[in-house]
Amino acid sequence: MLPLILALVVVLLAAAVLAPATARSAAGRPLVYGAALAVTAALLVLALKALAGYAGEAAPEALTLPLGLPWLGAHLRLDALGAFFLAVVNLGGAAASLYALGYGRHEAAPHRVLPFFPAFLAGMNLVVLADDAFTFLVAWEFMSLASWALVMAHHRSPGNAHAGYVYLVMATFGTMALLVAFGLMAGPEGSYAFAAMRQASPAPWVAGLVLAAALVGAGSKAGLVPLHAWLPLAHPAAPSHVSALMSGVMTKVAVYAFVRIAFDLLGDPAPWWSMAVLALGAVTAVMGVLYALMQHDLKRLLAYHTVENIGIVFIGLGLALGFQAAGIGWAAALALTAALFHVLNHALFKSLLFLGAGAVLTATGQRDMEHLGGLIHRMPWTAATFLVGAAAISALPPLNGFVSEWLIFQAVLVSPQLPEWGLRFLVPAVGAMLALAAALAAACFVKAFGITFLGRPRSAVAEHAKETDAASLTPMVALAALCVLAGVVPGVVIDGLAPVVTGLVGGRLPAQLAVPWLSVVPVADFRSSYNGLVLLLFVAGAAGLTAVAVHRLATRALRRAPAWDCGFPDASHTTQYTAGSFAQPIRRVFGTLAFRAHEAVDMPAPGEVRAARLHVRLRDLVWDGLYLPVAAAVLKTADLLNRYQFLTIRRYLSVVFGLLIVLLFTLAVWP
Amino acid sequence: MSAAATNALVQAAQLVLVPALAPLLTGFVRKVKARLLRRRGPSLLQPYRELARLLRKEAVVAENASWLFRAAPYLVFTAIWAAAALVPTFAAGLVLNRAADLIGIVALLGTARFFLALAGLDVGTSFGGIGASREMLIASLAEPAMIMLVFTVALHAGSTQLPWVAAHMAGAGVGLHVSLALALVGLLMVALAENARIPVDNPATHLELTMVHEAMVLEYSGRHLALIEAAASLKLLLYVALVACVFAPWGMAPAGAGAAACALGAVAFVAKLAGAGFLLAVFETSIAKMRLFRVPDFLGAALMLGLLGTLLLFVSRSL
Amino acid sequence: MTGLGSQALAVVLAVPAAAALLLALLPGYRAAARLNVAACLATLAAALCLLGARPPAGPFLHVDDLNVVFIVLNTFVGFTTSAFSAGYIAHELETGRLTPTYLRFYHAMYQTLLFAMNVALVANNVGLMWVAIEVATLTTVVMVGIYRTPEALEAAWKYFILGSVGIALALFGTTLVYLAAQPVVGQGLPAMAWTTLMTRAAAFDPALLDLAFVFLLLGYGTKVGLVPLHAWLPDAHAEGPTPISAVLSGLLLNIALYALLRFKMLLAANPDALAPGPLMVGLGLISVLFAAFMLYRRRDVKRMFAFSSIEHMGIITFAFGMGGPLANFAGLLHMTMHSLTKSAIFYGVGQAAQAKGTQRIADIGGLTETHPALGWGLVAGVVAIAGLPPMGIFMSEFLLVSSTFARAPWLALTLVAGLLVGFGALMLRLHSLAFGEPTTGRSQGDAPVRAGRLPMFAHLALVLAAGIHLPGPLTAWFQHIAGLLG
Amino acid sequence: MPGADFGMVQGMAHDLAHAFPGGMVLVSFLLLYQDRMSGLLNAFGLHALVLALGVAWQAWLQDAPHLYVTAAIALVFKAVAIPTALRRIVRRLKIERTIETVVGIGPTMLFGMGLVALAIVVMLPVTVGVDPVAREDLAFSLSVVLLGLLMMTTRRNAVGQVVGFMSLENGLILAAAGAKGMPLVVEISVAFSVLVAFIVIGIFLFRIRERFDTVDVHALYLSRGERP
Repeated sequence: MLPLILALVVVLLAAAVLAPATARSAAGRPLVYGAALAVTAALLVLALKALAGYAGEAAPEALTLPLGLPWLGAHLRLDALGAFFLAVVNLGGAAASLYALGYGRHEAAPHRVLPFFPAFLAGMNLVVLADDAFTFLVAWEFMSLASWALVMAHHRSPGNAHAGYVYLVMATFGTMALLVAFGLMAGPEGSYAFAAMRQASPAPWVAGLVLAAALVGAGSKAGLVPLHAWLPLAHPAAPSHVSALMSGVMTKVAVYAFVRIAFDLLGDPAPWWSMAVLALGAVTAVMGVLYALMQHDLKRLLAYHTVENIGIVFIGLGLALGFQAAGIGWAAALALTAALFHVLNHALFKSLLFLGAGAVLTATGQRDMEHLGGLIHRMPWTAATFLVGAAAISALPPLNGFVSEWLIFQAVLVSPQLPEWGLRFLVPAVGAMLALAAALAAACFVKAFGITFLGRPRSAVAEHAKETDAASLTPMVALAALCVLAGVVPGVVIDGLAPVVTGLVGGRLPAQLAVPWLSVVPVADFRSSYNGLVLLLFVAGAAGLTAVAVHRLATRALRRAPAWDCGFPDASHTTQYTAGSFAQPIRRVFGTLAFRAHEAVDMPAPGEVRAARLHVRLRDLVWDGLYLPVAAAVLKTADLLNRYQFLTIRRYLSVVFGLLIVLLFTLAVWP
Repeated sequence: MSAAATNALVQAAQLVLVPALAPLLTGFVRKVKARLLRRRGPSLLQPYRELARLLRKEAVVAENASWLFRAAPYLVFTAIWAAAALVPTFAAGLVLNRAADLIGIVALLGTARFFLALAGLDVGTSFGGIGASREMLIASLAEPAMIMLVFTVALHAGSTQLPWVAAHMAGAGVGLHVSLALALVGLLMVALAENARIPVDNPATHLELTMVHEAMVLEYSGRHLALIEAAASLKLLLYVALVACVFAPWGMAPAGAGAAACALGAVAFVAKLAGAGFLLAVFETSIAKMRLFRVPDFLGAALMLGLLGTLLLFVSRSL
Repeated sequence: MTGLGSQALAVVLAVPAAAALLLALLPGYRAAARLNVAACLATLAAALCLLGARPPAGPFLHVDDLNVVFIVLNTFVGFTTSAFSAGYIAHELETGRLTPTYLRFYHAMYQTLLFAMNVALVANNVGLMWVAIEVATLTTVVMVGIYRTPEALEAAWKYFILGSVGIALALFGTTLVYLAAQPVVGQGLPAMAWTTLMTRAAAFDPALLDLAFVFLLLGYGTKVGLVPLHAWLPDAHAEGPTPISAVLSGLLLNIALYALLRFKMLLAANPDALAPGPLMVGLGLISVLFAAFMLYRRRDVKRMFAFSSIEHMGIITFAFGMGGPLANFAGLLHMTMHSLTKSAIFYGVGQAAQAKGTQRIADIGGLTETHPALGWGLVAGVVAIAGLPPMGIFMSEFLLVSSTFARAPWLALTLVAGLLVGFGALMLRLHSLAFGEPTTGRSQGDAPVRAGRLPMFAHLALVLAAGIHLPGPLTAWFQHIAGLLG
Repeated sequence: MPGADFGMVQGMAHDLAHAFPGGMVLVSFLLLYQDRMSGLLNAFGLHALVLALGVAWQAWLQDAPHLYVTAAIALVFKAVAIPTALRRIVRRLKIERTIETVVGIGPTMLFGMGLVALAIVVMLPVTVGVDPVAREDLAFSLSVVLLGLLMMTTRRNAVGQVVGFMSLENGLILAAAGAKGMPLVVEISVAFSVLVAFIVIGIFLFRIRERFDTVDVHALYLSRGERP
């Protein structure tokens, strides 16, 4: 199967190479995106097939190509973990490609998008397949480069150029960190093949360094706080279908990198690893959602939610590490399943949401929620699918987002069995932060959906928006359906993940499809269980019945009238709540702590005829405290050294002379 | 009669009983409050009458309201109904208790709130906005607190399934635990916030700037409003049932018990409701509503109680 | 077979020499440019023959695994550069920056330079190599000053003086090496021939070798452009004609480094000699860090890439200083990849500067909009030079950093920090060069001829190919040399 | 080697072989001491002369005829041609007759002493393998080289620096000649003469009056916008 997969990836690369030729012609878009769609769909099928095979204890496939390092070759391998992420990658890829068939029509600079889109997909696929450090890093950085080029597609706007720059530098920083990790694992004689690394058992401190490096490397790509700074800049800057890929899929590839290193290559974890990962994950989750609440740019808000969800995933991974260190296999399996499940879920609903945002963007040309509103009337389908996505990401039953977070909570509840006191105390606190993040996410998406799609239009463009084309809608509907499906019959996903989890932590969850009524029973019957199907049927059925009953037995009379609004209805759309005003209470509560938020009201004196203004200043503490100082230090050093460039020749000669004398002297006094 | 069948029956009974009793509880609380204020107050059945009246009235909907606005009341009501149907009231054996554990119940309430808040934003009035944004603020603090309390209880009982929790609590093994006491206090605080009671919110006020829940549903009328009112009282009953089930599971009929036990359980439950309603009324009349931005401190305290509860639990466990 | 080899070697040396004389006499720049290209092509062909057939080592000339690679590289880049310069020069004439008389001189000097570099590479004699490198330096000095603007003259003069001192120090080192060899090998030519030196090195007086290496490192290090001996390099690159900048960065630095390598091999072959590693590692690291920071304040595009050359020379020196099969392999690979990539970048930069009529980075903007092929080519080049995959430099940096980490984490961390700092600067400038609002620039004359673009893409294609798949023989040669380098 | 009374010749040979390099070091100090242009050029002529003698002596000692060529070059080119050329340049370009030094003569001399000491300390232990003549020869030539560099870095005038460079390079030739049987010495000395010629011509062509960097570097970078 692996050769076939490779062939498909090569097709993607070929499409990337041929794209520039067709990019400017009308045929270019359908050709490239059509090819991408076909390939990713095929890859998705193959990946699922492989995953099913591994459930049947099939051995992982591997092969070596005469590429890359001459004496090593390019090792490729497809195991359960790889297959799962391959499926995630190509699911998102297929959705984005299909969407782009329609969305691409509005692209201003197709020649800057078409060549890099398939390359990006190919890069992500290769990362998941790579089985030696060199191939992995090549694929990894290739992925970064392609996505950077896509971010720079609309390079005219200065914001994007800055975004691209920060992104590329951070990406390379991450690559370097991964390089460090691999270098430490490979040892001086450079055994770069993953197989060799699995065999090697590094010293504890080396392993610790590797984990730290992996956390930095993968985290900077996934968007862990404080390495997230590039993400909310870069993801929105790209065309929407690319944003969907970057947020929904590429961050997952980063998660894959961490899982591969921490669980597969690195051997037995130490307890403090899980503390580090847990703490980072929790901080990331809460900070991410708080950042998101402060945004009124729709796509940036979504990007910050990616940060939040990555935090949730890492909480799951941290728990898994902790349980594995304590040797509680089944609990580790539970936590890891939860994390991977959330990976899939986030890929589903974040892609969906970004596609929706793209639809809004094409329909109105607006990303700023303050200029949107009332779109539910103009774009019913987009609104409906976006609503599903919003409910899913807010972890509301019976949708998929809830299931994974519920599983993580179940894992948190196992914490008393952990031996370390530190972890015992940390885990419940992390659970609280997770709950806080989930609740805030709900608030944030009430804002996102309510301000964008509900209420009255806040601008002419929003008033005359048109529903997007079918090609764009199809993937959104499909993703929404998948969100519901994964929430209603989570057993399928959990059982599908079983081989992956077994391969990594030894244990696995009990087979869920055997449980009556498709309930989910992660640990034991008496402990906890959940059944999304029943909830869905009950709520839907009961709601329908109630509606029918009320309409029948009571009245169905309905009168349309102006809004009541306590008797003071105002026609002007400016009287509505805005995104900013919606977030104001939360800003008041959390903002001072998280953003040094500062509000100043500029109230005109009585009799003065000008609008009162509310100025809000938010500082990004991470940016101020970490990135700006580093940049300043670098520039200062540059200025300092720059003086050396303006000496006279005689002084340069003196430098040479001095160096010579120093060397001779050392040689003279050398023992 | 097989256990499954009895469970099904019990479940059915509960499905009917819960919405039926909810308005009564609300009426009872109002009555007691009026009494405490030396008023005669409306009759216990007044809430039923109001519901009936609203149901018969025609619904007036703003011109620009979307389908969401009209669908929300049904969703909210049924979501809360489902949640309430899953909390053992008079008997533990519920056939549906597999569907959602304690966390699931909390999340169901979250779903209801989510759609209600959206509905508040739908018409695009300032009051709807105020209500929605404040509601979400309170929720974003109340939910984590609730989850922490759930943790305390669940870690204690080794389960998040309410019947098991109830059984564990009723069992002999449970002494008087500090952590449980903390959990109880915290749960009561969250319950007050979630049900928009004094001191967090005032169900009776229409002074715009102080109201939260009422502002959110300001645009509703007729049958929609009826459903929302019903849902509100249902929610109150749910929390009472929850507290009762976890901290006072006495008299509750165990799974698969006979009719007599169920009847006894029902009586016990009604008694619990009455007691809770009375306490609530006394509390509400004896305390003033707090400013909105004091609410975070209030709920933060609840959250801290929950966290403290879990940690103390570890300590006591390890001793 | 060897007969063919010796003939090829003869051609490699004779053709440039003859061409130099011819071009000095030949008027008319079109014919001259064609002849220039043709001569380079012939040399390249002969060099390629050398790959197959090695001549026997003579007293003065020899070809072995190490220098054969560099001969081919040298002649190849020389050829592509001549092709590029044909177009470049035409434009310079139109804009009147150069006159036909100067052009005649230019072409003659170009061939002389190639000749000198080839001699330096194939020289089997320490003294001969020294002379050749000096000649090469002098020719480049003249070429740098060819525009005769005050800046150009000042740059040439700086280069000349610092270079001469370097040459002097190198000569002293060479004498010391001879003195070390003489008691063992005996007087006369054998005591200066690489072939004999390498075989007998073990018996030399180690202390004398150490002393010699100090002088050689300073002498040839000046040519390599190691900080703090680099002062001449940025100006020389910035002020000369772009083809010369390309040859300087791509080839001359390599030649000097090649000389250093030879001597390092000598020391490596002697067990008691103090390992030159720490010295080279130190200078290399200093160069990387210094150049990385210097990149930030550059406003002249050619000067910026000159500093990037310093950075890469530092990386290579660091690699050889670290030693060990992996690091040495990385160093050799990096040398090759860097000269290909950097010359390609200079081709691109030269055309960009001509297209926009300025070398100020601020005035060159949005190239991907105005000149898509050129712009994207430049992007690819900078991406390659910044060490991003799938280009070849990534492979060497990967090997270097990862192998260093297992041995000396702190050194590796410092190196990585330097690389990142440099990367930041390069990308900052790349964004303003290739993207953003296109600038019209102060373009006088028409856009540069298209043919000039071919060499750039040829080089980039090679670098890409090497990054994806390294041909077997090359790997074998490098591994062999890496072993010898110790 | 021809000659009957081997020992005496041997001894005298050694003495002379010491004498010339030692003399060069002395003359280098003399160069450092000069503060007037004319005196400097004369002193340099002397320097080259001593070099020529030394090389010639080495030629006789090693009976290596090609070294006579080197000696001749040194004599004709360095001792006569270059100084006269420089004198004419000084007159033509009206270069001021005093030599501007960076640090005073005294400290320079002291530093020079230190350099000589360093050279000897570095050289002598190193070259045990080599025969004694070459040893001393090397030690002296290294000091000459270092003194030449010192001169280049402490003189502000172009001419002063050129003279420093040429004295440095004399030291190199001395070392090369001292290395027994070293080939290519002639070629090397020729190459160096070319180099020196270039420098002198450069001074003349580019009208570099006072310093190498007479072109105001500061203004120049401003014009390139390189100066921050």
